[in-house]
Amino acid sequence: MKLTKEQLLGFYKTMTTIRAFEMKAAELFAAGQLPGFVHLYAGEEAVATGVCANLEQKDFITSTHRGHGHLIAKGGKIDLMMAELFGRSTGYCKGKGGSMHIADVDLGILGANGIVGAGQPIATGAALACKYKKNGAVVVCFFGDGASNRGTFHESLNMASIWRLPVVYVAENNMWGISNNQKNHMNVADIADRAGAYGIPGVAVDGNDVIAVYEAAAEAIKRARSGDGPSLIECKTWRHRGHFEGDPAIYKDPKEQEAWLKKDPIPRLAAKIIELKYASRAELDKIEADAEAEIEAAVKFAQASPIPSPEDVFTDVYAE
Amino acid sequence: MKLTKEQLLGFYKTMTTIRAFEMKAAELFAAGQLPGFVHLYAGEEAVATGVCANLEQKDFITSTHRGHGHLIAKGGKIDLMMAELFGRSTGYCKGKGGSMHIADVDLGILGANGIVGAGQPIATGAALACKYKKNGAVVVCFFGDGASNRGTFHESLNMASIWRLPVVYVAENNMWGISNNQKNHMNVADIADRAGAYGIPGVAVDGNDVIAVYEAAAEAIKRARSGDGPSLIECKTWRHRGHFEGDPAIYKDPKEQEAWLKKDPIPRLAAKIIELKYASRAELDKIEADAEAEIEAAVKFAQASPIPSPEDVFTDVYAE
Amino acid sequence: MKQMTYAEAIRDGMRVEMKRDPNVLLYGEDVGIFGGCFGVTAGLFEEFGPERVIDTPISETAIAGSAVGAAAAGLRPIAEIMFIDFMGVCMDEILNQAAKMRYMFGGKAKLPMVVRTPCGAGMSAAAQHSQSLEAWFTHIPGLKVVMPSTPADGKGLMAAAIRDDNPVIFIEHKQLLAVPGEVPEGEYVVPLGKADVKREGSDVTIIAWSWMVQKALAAAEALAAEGISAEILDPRTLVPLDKEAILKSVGKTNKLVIVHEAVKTGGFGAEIAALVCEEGFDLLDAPIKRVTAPDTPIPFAPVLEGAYLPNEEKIIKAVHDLF
Amino acid sequence: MKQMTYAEAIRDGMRVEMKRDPNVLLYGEDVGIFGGCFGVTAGLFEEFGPERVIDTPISETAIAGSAVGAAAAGLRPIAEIMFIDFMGVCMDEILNQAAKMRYMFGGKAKLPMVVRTPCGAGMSAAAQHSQSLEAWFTHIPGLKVVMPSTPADGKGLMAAAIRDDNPVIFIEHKQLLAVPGEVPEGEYVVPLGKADVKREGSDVTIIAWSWMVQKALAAAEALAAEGISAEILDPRTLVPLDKEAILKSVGKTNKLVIVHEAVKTGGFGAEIAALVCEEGFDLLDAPIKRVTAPDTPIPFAPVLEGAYLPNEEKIIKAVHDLF
Ligand SMILES: Cc1ncc(C[n+]2csc(CCOP(=O)(O)OP(=O)(O)O)c2C)c(N)n1
Ligand SMILES: Cc1ncc(C[n+]2csc(CCOP(=O)(O)OP(=O)(O)O)c2C)c(N)n1
Ligand SMILES: [Mg+2]
Ligand SMILES: [Mg+2]
Repeated sequence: MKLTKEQLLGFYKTMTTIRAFEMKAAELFAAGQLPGFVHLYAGEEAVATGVCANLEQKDFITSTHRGHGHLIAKGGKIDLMMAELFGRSTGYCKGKGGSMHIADVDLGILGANGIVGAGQPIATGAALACKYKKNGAVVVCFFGDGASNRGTFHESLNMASIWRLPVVYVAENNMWGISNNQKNHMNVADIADRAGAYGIPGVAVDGNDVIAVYEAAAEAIKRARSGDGPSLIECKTWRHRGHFEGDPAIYKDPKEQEAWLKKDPIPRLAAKIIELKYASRAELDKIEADAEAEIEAAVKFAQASPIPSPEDVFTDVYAE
Repeated sequence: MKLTKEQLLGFYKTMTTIRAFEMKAAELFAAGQLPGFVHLYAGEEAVATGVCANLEQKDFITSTHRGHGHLIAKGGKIDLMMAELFGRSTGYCKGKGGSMHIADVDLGILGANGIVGAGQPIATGAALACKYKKNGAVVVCFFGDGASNRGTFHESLNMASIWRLPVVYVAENNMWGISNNQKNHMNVADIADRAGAYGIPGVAVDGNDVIAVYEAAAEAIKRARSGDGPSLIECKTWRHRGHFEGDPAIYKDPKEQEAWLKKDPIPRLAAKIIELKYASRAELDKIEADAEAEIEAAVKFAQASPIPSPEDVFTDVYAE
Repeated sequence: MKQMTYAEAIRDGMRVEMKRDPNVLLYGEDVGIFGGCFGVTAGLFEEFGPERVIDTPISETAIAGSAVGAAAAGLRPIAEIMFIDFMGVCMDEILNQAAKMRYMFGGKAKLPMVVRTPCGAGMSAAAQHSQSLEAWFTHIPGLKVVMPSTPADGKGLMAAAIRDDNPVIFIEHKQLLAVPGEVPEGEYVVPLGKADVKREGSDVTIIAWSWMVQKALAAAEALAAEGISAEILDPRTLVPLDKEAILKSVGKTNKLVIVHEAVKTGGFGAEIAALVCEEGFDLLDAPIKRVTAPDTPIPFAPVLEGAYLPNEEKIIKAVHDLF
Repeated sequence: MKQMTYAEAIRDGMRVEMKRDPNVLLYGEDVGIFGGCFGVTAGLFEEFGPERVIDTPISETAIAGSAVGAAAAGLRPIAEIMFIDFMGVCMDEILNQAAKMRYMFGGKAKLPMVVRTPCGAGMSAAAQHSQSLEAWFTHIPGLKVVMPSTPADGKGLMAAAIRDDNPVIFIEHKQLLAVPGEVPEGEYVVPLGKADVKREGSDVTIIAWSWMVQKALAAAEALAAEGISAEILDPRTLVPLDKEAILKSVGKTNKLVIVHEAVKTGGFGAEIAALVCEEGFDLLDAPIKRVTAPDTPIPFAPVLEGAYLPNEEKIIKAVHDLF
């Protein structure tokens, strides 16, 4: 599969935007400006980016507690996301959800989710709706290696398989569920191999190579869209930071951390782009700088936004 | 593996006892003598028999809603079982449990269970206890093809695998979860293949061949007992009757039913025994007649037993 | 009006709504040709076909969770959980997804979904197939909780539940399924949140729902013979709860007995008692009595289950205690 | 006596019991070298090793279900569920297995197991990480439900929970973890089922548990300044519930305010109100007030969460309403 200049530069823009968002969130959290739990996607940008580049607006995703990257890659609005992190009433959830619950149903983003694995059946149900409505839409379900051990994984993949639902399950294997390493939480090297239990295709790819992710996702999404049912894609990656901000991640081997930092997906893509002569280093720097500027603007927007008023507690419980 | 005469005749006795118990229960249910739900094991006797023949008293099993066969095979007392079906105070559960909750913890029988799949984590935990206590005991977990789709299956097998627990998961694939055929509830031919998702051995055997079951179980139980961790055994079988008594099973293809009735595990074993000249037809008939007599005696015991008194409702909620 | 059983009426409610709105579909274990464990969905598979009446694997977590996803993506699913006892298997989906999604998203999602499930004892199905767990769902803001006691209410509340844009837990009582009654034909909607006086009275208010309405009505008959006039109030939906109707009735009778089949501690009867004690204290001239199951699991043997269940005599006794 | 935080005291309770009985072991997500999401188990892995302090996969169903099996097979497991909000994932194991096994088996099983789990809001953790779900567990006969409010109670009740032969749901409040207090050293057991008067008073009884005891004590201070003497009663265990202590205190003050952090409808406050209204009606000279969270999911933004939570002012206002 030959990717165009526009595609690769688009990936670069998305990935640097996610990175800039996350590093800013880290900084703001450390400065005590963001309440609650904040789980960052830094290091894993290639996954959301490569997958979501295959999606249209009508398609759906379900995300996780580590959701900023998915949301940005699916087209989520940076300023509304940032305002939500700050708990402002201009935020995506009017300050009611916070980082773990950002959603944009109109963009097909069925929410970050604070419950590990909960997105799996939700994605399955959204795929049932797509199939039933015959609207050509597909669903992508993101989740972690840890979530691959939840019962929801099993029930969802089985259900999607027997009903041939248009859904792609994307296991983001960053090798950790908080402090628990994959080698202690499962006895198989590749989560992708679990696809065999459901009679669906499963493939493991280098999750730090956005092109590999894009290609695997393209195939799976095409399969889903053409009515040939679900797939499982495992993307091997690494989270650069602690589980949540504030976690010093003492359980990580510093050597392994260092080795993975060298596999950072962003410089890797930059090198590829430069090699292909799609852009110069300076042009890439400009993309990064623009991303940072967009994030700065979002922070300004958030900080200038009103905080909710106490009575807002009572609204939005029920639809009329 | 060469099985002795005693072994095969022992299997025959167990299987005919189970069958006699079940046919009597069917008769009693039809006559309105047994309250509640009654799920019969007729046709599947080779599974419990072949597996449990490898177990010692200290070993544990978890059973299902279709539990009579497992309980008998693990040494459960027929009269106490029958009295429980009648809801008498001499029953295993003093009439509080009924068919779906018979247990004998002293015999390692951790209960029939009305919740499909619930035995899977319970067995896993019992195996953790066995491993921790280093008492050489193992655990066998029985469950159906339908239960293989529950999240408990996934979480339990994964946990047992990473902790190398002494447990054998026995999937009794009778091809139906109530009215839902395996081809509609899973997209793989062999449940045994799901073992690969956990890095444990999985094998599918003819569940109507008690010797095949015995041998597969022997290997898996040996593995468990020697500290080499869990296995999954799938036994392909067929329930002769409806899901529960009273179910006319209209969803079954009569031809398929007929074909399976021909594969009845009891005549098959009889033929084998006769072929090996371990016993004559008349001797086998005697075993059967003895089994039937034992069941009759159990029915008499049950019918002569007192019904519980209303105040018994309040006891046994908490241990002191 | 047509004579129908409770089961037929609920089915009719589903059928009419499925005809009315192609986005309504029904799925669960054995809801297809088997017609559901208790026959409530019988015939719907034949009528609407396998795309709209779908048998699922034994995967309650995925059933409930997928209903959330399907509803968020534009359908109006009806998911059946075969026994309310199995709701424990999918409580996370109910508690943390269905009930909270709209709020967490700042009001930007609608979840028009119904979870149908049968409750109740009385058939010697023992501790894991006989429970009444409605109180749990009332303690989860974001859900509505419906418990019809008659065929007509079953049909009309089902229609309302399907049309509602929120997740509704619709609890059918196994002992009522075969009970007949007059039911309006065609489209028929009973609004959620409106209690129904099932019998007028002036001396004592008995609040009961689901199967217990029948027990309360029987008790009221017997009490009438002794000269005690009992008003039977059926809230029909526990959430939203018709507080006005409750306070109005207690204001009239000044005495309250609450009857439910669930175990006593933490049952929804406590909520009603607390409500009346908080907002209608001056209306009361006697303690509020609760007639409920005891705090034990549900036993198997008929004699034990009989002793366990609330019944006419226990209700009468509670009323007598107030006079 | 030693100065310890609530988290340290609970840990000490576990440590002492683990030393005392080799059959006690602890497992859950990240309870090992990570020390638990809130640090409560810190150091236990180092002290007792990987056979007794075990990190699990993210599999709450298997965690709770395996605790049932381990207990039935002779261990005394302590299973940690990282947030009470995740109990929905393993409710079947709690509801249908742990709570009922003994009864269903006719009294022939013992399940000495503790499920530890943190509850509560106050850290902007939003709707899925902040709940107070104790009422559910009180509605399941066969369970005991423990909610300590002080370090000493945390230690002593933990010991009692571990020694108890029944499944115990042990609920720790996140906002209390860092709160210090005097704690007896070595073996120390606070029996389950005994309420504690946290402050004596004569004008009004305030029943509160867990974090809300602190709020109630603060309110009592302020009320004392106005001349209202509030008695603060902490039930400490909701099941078994110390009814005598409750009726005794209400008998003294004739006024009752109940404070809990859970949402109002179906909260355990309703059970206490219903109990007093049923068994202590004549003791009351005013309505029973409940100070609780509103019937909404828990919002994220600090200002919203602040508005959501019960606090000193809301308690004081409720008390004022009674005078
Ligand atoms: C059902 C459930 N169990 C536990 C948690 C606590 N928790 C939050 S994130 C997390 C680790 C998730 O690991 P993984 O799925 O690999 O995702 P990652 O954090 O690595 O992106 C855990 C245990 C939760 N939120 N939900
Ligand atoms: C969690 C749960 N879901 C559904 C049921 C209802 N139910 C009882 S048995 C059964 C079918 C079980 O099929 P399988 O596991 O194959 O066992 P079999 O009956 O064939 O022995 C179902 C759906 C249940 N008891 N528990
Ligand atoms: Mg991970
Ligand atoms: Mg089966």
